Amino acid sequence: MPIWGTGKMLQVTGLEVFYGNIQALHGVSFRVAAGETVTIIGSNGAGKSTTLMAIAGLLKPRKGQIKYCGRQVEKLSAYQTVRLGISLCPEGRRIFASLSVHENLTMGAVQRRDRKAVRADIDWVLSLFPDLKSRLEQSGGTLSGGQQQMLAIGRALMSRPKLLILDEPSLGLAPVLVNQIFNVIAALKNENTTVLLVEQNARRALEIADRGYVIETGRITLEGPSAALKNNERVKNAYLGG
Amino acid sequence: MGTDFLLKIDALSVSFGGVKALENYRLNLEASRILGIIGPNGAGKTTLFNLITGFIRPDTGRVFFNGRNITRWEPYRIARQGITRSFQNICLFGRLSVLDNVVAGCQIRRRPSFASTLFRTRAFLRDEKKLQDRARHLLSVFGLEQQAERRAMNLAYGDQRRLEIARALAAGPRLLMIDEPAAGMNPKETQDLLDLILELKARFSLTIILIEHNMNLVMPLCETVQVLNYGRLVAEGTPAQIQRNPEVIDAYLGDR
Amino acid sequence: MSPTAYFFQQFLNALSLGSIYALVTIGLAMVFSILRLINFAHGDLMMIGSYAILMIWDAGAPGWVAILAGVAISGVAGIIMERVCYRPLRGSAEMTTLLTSFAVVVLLENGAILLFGPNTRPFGILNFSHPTFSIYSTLISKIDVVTVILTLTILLLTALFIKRTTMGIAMRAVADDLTASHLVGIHLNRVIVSAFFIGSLFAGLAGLLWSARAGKIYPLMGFIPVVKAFVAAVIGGFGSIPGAVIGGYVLGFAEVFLIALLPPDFQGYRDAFVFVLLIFILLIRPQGILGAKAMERRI
Amino acid sequence: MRPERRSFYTLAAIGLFFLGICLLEMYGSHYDRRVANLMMIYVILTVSLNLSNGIMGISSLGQIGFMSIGAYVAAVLTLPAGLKERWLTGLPHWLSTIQAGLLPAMVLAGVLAAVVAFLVGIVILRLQGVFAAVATLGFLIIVKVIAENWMSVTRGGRGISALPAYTNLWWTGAAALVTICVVLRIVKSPHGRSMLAVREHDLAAQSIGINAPRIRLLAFVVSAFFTGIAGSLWANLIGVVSPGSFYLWLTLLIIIMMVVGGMGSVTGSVISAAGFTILLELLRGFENRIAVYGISYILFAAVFMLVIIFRPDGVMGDREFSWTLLQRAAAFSRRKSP
Repeated sequence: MPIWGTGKMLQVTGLEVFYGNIQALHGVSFRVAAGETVTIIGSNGAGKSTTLMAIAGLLKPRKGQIKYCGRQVEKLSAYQTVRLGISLCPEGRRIFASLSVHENLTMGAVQRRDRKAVRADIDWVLSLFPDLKSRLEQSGGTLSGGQQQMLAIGRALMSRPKLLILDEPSLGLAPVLVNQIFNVIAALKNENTTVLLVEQNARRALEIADRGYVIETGRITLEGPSAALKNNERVKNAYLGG
Repeated sequence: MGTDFLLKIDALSVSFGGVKALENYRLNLEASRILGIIGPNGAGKTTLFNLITGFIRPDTGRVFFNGRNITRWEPYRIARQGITRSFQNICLFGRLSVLDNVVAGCQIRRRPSFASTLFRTRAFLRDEKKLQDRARHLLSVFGLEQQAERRAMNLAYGDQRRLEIARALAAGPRLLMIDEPAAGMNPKETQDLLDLILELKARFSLTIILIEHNMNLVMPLCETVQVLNYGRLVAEGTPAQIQRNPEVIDAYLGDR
Repeated sequence: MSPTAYFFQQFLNALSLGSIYALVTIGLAMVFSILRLINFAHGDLMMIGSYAILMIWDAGAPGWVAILAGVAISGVAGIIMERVCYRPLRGSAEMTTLLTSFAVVVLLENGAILLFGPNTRPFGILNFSHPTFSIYSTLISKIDVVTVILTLTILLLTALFIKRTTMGIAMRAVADDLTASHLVGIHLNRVIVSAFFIGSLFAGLAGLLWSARAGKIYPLMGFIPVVKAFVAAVIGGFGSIPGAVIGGYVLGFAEVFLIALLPPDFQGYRDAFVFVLLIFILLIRPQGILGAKAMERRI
Repeated sequence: MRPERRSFYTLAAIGLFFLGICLLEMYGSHYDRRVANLMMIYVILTVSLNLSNGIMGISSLGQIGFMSIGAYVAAVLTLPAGLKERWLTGLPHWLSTIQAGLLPAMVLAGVLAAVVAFLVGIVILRLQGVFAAVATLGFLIIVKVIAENWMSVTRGGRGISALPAYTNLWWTGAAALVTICVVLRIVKSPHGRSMLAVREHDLAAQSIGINAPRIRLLAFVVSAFFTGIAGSLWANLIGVVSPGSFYLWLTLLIIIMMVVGGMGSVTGSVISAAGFTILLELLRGFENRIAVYGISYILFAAVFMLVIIFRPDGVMGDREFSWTLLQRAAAFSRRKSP
């Protein structure tokens, strides 16, 4: 059920991003409605992470618009987009390796002043990821890959985002852990969190998402409900060839 | 022991901070073959390239090239032995001209003495001319001759990728290692790249190892394909075998 | 004097010198860990603080007012330095900012020469250096005791700040991973300004102690301490704040005992030995202390 | 433009250059000649610094240490024998009884600086970026500490004075020309190409067979050689060497000249060094008139910071001046103003 009147939480239009002289995105457009889970799939170098970083305010697009909850955010910096409720859990986890698990989670809530609620949210995150509970004082760098990924998602949740963006959460994880991560995403979905998910693991991503987009060489080439994309031959080809 | 292999790798392993990036990898590669290496992100493919070319030292294992043990050699010595590579994240000499990028590769064979550089001997000038000619010839093979005087960093993305291969080829390798050449290319560019690699192989009698995600490139090119996952070799076979292998499908599309 | 007393005296001397190095090094390391900037001008904040204290004292203010105001001025000078000299260069190459900091050194030191003249001035505030007292026939100078106690208190407070406060944790987070810090919503400029401010306060304080120890100040007084603080930072592992403290004390002890052990003819070479030590340490870890990590990221 | 034409212009320019030297030596005042000599010395320093820091990309802050070595070598060699026996008691007998001329002093100064650079470089060049910068700064401080303390050879803080004024424009002009020519030839050769490649991306350079540590050492040693020669010319121009002369201010001054001229551009360094010498002299005159000293330092540091913020590539970037460029610029300006 949409919380926001328009039903459009995020609307990206004609996004163009350059690295130096190299154009990474050639006019990417898509939308995410409140309460929806949307996935963007595509191969390496197609521009998935670039899109997400532009939304989060890490990259400034040269052209195009990013509308979030009715306001333009493409010129904002990352700390401002976090304040508005966008939280990106980046590719490769990027947890703070020398900080403890507890400190990592505290940093996720760095902008919040409601200390009591923050403490309650730490408990909530730990209930989502029970593995982390016994490791609160351990430094992030000593965690296993799976635990690090959970910590990264937990940290992203600590800002109480309205829009949670996950970049390759299953990257480099053993199948058991991939299951665990996707279960958590499913749980968040049931709690009506809006999720934008970027994945290489296309099958799993399409299973959990409501809708999906396929991105190729900086352009959205296909879009539709997950079920339709899942059986689409072109999606299959994009990954395993003809 | 059959020593006809151009590249022979035994039990190669390396770990970073407790994580095994590559474990017990082995390979016997004959000359004039194209080997494809596929696998999801973080599977250890680029680590393998870095190990073979000397940028990372292995914990255990040995690498033989042309019958010679090159394990733990400095990268520049391995290059002089005849293994050159391209990089996943383009690593050109950005502020140098396109031509100079390739000439820098060409000059691996004849390195003039410092004295001849200072006194501009006749031999120096002749060699310098040869280098330039060879580099321009290579650029024309890659269709980059129009861009010769531009700075490498100002090239379009696809051209930068090809220039990297041209530079690696300029150093006259017997074994060329290409890391994700088609990343970020559209289908048309990918098709052109495929033709180019086939032409290079025939023209320069190369042996090629290719890391690539794009199956449209791997399947028609490679005679053998290896699949890495979590730093381990999980499958090896012809492209057709690999394509049918359920484990491989799972590794790519995710398990069911 | 008995050998024990002599040893004890040297020990206290080393502890005191090490304390000053530790104070300077913390500021250097804080800024480096966040911005990858080696701020050579950090030493000039010592000079600014000392001159400010002396001027205010000369104007007739009581000693403690002069000290507080002088240290505060040094802190503010650090903030101004960041805003004017380093913020416009945010995102430039490490070498660019390093060269800039070198230019800032020349700017500030020559500005000080212009304002205060090139000559040495006596720094007699509170007359710290002279009064000594004796315990079990060991002569102890008051400045050493004050230095050690003051520094240890500050180090304790700093440790609490770094460990417990949100700003302290945020500093470590930024040092760890800049991109991730952006993503969790850390306001980078606030962190940078805080680091400069705290580091500069410490530099001002170190300036006070250094000048009181030497009994004199001069415009170029900050340069050698800051380069030595760099050595201390390298010893401790660059960018690490506990490392900075350890490095400061190691260097203090190394220097004092080098003087004690060297024959008189060679004592002038003390600083040369210190920098040979630096190069030697860097050599053992060829890419610098941070090397291994950087290598993995590059390919 | 045809190649023969270009070399004709170059030869003509060199001819003009020596004609200028000839005129200055014959008719110039003492002050004019001194400024011109300093200009040549700064050109040598800046161009050789550009070889190591700009072209090769070594972050060295210690090059002036090699100048110091060169200056002291020249001082020890050229000091009159009587003074040597009185002041420099630590010298071996054969050395304290001779007085060398400028040419052997220059060559030995360069060679010794290069030898030291070789030994120091083996150690320091394994470091990268800011670590190399601080290690080389450490080297500079070590050289200064030794010069201050090795009384029996350097006369400590008092310095060695009464050196014969051998240096004249013929020497400095020729040395500057040789330096420029050698560095340009290195740049346009496989050696130079390797240097640039290593600077741009040392791993990629190694992947095509370039021995990066070796080429870095070569650049460092050649740079030190010419810097040492500049030191010897300086010693016999000023007549005094003392530890404080070769330290931070000179280091920064040469860095400013290099950065403003453009890191990687040899001709940029030449133009910039020449311009800054004149600027420095004008400012010094101004300072003398108002009797406030140190303004030039502050102004230079400020200029440097402005350049680094607003034009970080300097005036020339990494391009080189050439006659073709001049021709094009002339054509352009003619078109603009009919």
